[in-house]
Amino acid sequence: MSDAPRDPLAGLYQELILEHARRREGEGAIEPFDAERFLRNPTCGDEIRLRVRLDGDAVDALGWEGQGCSISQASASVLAEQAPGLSVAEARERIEAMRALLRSRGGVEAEEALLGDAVAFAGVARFPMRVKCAMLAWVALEEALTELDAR
Amino acid sequence: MSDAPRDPLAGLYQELILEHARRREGEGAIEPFDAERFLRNPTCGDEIRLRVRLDGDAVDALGWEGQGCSISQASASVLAEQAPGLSVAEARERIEAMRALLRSRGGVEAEEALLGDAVAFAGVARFPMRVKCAMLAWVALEEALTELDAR
Amino acid sequence: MTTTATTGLTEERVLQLRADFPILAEQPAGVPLVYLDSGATSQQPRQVLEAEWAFRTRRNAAVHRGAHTLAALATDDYEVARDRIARFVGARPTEISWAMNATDALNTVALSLAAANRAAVVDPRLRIREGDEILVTEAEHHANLLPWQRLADETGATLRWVEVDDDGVWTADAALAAITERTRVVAVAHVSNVTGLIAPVEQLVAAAHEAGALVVLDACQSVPHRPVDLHGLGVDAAAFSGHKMLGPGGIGVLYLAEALGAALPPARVGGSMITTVTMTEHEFLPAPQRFEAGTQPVSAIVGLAAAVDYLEGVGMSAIEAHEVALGERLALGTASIDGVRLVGPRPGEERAGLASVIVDGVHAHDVGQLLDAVGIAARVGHHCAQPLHRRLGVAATTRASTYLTTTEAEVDRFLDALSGVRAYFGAGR
Amino acid sequence: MTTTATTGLTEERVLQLRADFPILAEQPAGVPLVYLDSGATSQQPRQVLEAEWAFRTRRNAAVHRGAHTLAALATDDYEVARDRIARFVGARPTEISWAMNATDALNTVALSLAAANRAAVVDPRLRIREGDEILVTEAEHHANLLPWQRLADETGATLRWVEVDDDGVWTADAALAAITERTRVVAVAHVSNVTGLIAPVEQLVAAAHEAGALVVLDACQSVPHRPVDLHGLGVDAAAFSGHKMLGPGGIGVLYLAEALGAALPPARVGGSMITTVTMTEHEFLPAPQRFEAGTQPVSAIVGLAAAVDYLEGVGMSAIEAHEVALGERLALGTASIDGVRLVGPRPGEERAGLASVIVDGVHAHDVGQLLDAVGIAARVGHHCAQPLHRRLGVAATTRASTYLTTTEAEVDRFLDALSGVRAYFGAGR
Ligand SMILES: Cc1ncc(COP(=O)(O)O)c(C=O)c1O
Ligand SMILES: Cc1ncc(COP(=O)(O)O)c(C=O)c1O
Repeated sequence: MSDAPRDPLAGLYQELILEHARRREGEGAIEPFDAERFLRNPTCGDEIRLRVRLDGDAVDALGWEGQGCSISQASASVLAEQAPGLSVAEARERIEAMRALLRSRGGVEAEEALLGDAVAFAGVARFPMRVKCAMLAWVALEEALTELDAR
Repeated sequence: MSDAPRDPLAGLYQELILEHARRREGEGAIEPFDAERFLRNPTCGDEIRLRVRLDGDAVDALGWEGQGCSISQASASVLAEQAPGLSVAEARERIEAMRALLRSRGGVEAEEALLGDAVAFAGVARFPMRVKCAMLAWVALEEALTELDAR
Repeated sequence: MTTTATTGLTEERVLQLRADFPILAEQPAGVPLVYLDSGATSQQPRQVLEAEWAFRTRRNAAVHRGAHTLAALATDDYEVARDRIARFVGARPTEISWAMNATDALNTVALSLAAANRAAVVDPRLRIREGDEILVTEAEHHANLLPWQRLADETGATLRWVEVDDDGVWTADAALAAITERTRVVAVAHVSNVTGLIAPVEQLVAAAHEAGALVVLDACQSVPHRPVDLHGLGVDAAAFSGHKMLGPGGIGVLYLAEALGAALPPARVGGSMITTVTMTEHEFLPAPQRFEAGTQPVSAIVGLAAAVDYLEGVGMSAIEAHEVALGERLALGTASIDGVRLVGPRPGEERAGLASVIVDGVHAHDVGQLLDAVGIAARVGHHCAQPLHRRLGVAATTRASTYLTTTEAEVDRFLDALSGVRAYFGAGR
Repeated sequence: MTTTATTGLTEERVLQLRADFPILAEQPAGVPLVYLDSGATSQQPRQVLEAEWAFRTRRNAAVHRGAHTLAALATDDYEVARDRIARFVGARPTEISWAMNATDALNTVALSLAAANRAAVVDPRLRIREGDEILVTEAEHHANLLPWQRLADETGATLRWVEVDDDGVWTADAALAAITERTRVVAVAHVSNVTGLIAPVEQLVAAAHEAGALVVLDACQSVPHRPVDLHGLGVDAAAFSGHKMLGPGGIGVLYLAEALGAALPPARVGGSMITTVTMTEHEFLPAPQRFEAGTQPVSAIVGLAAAVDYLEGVGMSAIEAHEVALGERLALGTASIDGVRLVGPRPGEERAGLASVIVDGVHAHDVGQLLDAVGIAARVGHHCAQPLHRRLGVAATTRASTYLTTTEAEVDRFLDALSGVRAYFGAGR
């Protein structure tokens, strides 16, 4: 706990995160779509509007618009890259794994196989104030899927 | 300051005060009267309704009704005993002397000549919370006289 | 007589606890202090002061919305404290928000209900109209009376009250009979700060909810002194003050049951409780943040959490048993002094650990002065319950209130001093 | 560049002062702390903590209406503290009452005005009707915006605002032009917490009073940092927070000029602020007690008085000069970094000791994170001023705010770190 690393930011802003924050994979409002969620992190003002389209039981397309810190934007980008093609159940499993990773405070070994590039966010776990940023898009997708389940 | 007396109440409840608190000199609503004041000490709830009648420039009669601690009742009684016969200026002077005595925190020598029995209240000066009790009737008379002056 | 040793606190334990309270070693009146005024404000153990000192010298920062580490640490402490305090009263953290004191918390409920009723669309659960009734008791503290007088005024509702008898006591039957379909709010003290009467909260809640009324509990004199489970009681709102439960001043706690917290508009508006603000509009966060406008008393909240830790370390049931025994000792003792009239439940009847008395022929302020002269800090006055005192036929009473640090010997010193009061002032001569 | 040595504080003096602040020696992020977040909450010197500790361990009791010595001592400390704080801002003690924070104090004014306007007979000085106007600026903190939005809503008045330019700055001319005979309230921040702009209060007061309007001053960012004479300024009400001026949290100060204090009904009702209470009616004490329902944060008030002593010991003019120099250093320094946009007055123009900036291509939260990594605690976000940020075209800015303990070296470390931000995040690539 008191072993402060020499560069406390090492591990937070992985090159992959910065790169995704610039790339903004999946940015844009897809048409048509099955569900849309607008989420806002009132603490810091990060916002996302996320749309998802299903093809049977699988995610067909995912698009988002939003603004916020590089963590929140990169995590939306990574999600948009990964989600298409996953079954709804697989998507939920991945969201859960992401949540576990982020909440671990560094204690959980990242499930690289399951999370792919998203393991780059492992470093966020040591910065509790940023966990909500990294989860924002993922929670938006989770809520959208729940809404679709309820239909 | 730190020299706590052995009986900290010595000096507060002089026998004369307890005696006046029982005697309640001047209690009652005089008729006719020139001015009336109702005063209340919100801190402790002491109340007094005081009436005064003048004869030319002198206090002719003073009557009061009220309830409160022995200090406030005794001081009304002492005032009622002393006031009749005083000129308005003399009454004001005596009220001022009483105020000086009570606010002195023990530092001022009581003007016995001027205050008569009221010097019994000298001990109150060491109990700042009780000063208002001891002044209640006197302030009521002061305000009544001011009201008459203004007419 | 009940002995405190079995289920309460042993004398040894009490003496041990007293060592944690620096002020109890003071001699403000030049003699050892017998502090019997915890009902007004309690004293603070070292542990509370140290928790605050540590927070302020190591982790102090504005909470939430801070990106820097210090702000993260402060936020952590703040939310951990909320969890801690919520758990203490059997509530969810989201049901707990902060106020300046209990008075403020009770005002918030009444002001928010007034605001809800001025809205274009009124939530039917919150609706209060002309002909509706707000029910209190004649024994309420002004803090749990004036806000309801004002709400009644503003909404056109009628304020009704359960009357007390010559001892200042009201009955469950009378209260239950007063709850009708017109009742919209029942606001009552869990424990009276003057009589020590304990309200039959479960019965009131059942009847009030049956009638569709909200129950607001003034828990100022219960939460500090006995185990309280707000979910178990089922009240809709509750208020208590940190300074009466070993905590610092400047922190009141407002409990709003989830449903009510979601429905009530906030009384205060400003920063940290909004989502979006434009020059013409604003939207609120959900509870509890909605009720927390501006910078909250974080250090006091941390101190209150430490107070809760301390209380639970001792054990609330043990504290309750200890004080109930002392309350009975006070009741029995005062009732047996000639010319002293005990207010509230009779000896042998249920009462909290306090007693108020009327000394025939001696004004309460004179009683208090004489007690103070021998080091006893008791409270004299109307205890912010003028209607009750008017009913009792006096302007003021003298109250001794106990806490976990009070010893039997202190109660006996009070009883002893009280016995001498009438003689000193020559009452009855 | 202005040197702080002549009229402000020498470096030696600042280092000496820093030794009084235990938290400044902490390393929350694992590196020495550079605390540039006093605008959100300030840190407390030992002297404040010790004053509170002494009060709580030696003189703590419920104030007023107590007959015992401890209560008399506590009451003494309480009223002496009120005198002290009143004198600090050039007010009479009877014009000072307490709140939970400045937000609460501002809400009290607005809520009380709303209540006054619901009364059967409305004091003409307080009357606000449809067609009347309440004037604020586009740069206000939410605490000085939302209460007025709500008051406008409730009274049917129109909320008007003075617009800011691309830098977030408004002018005296625009403000004066916006004051008309319809204006009933002008509510404005003395110093902006985002831009550091200093309001032309005397001019506004003259124009507002000419128009028959009240002036409410949000003094949160002025009273802690520069000499403020409320009587001299002539405002009708003012609010500030203890936690921004070396004092503890949980204490806000409400100034109500004598005439307004006498006319306004209280927002909160309860104990200790009444004369007579029956089951159907209540009468209030005069100000300031009328505005102090329930147990006040006495220890925090005592702590705030100690903070005021500390500030005056250093000298408010010296503090002002010190911070103005640091503010100028911040303005000059940030304005000369490529891709960094300074908000508020331009370098060389009058500004308080703070600066907010926008870093092109990097979100403020990322800026804050990088600063934190090198030990700099700055604030990022909308600083409770969303409308201003919307006008600036960003969701968030990064703010560095100074105080009497801030050194030039700290400002330089901030400027240095800020220079590296865009490169780190690859902005502009
Ligand atoms: C200009 C201004 N007004 C009002 C406030 C609100 O102060 P508080 O949060 O102490 O109520 C602040 C501080 O955040 C401020 O800077
Ligand atoms: C029963 C009761 N209700 C309300 C209050 C008011 O509490 P506070 O002064 O902390 O707001 C008190 C304490 O004085 C009390 O005893």
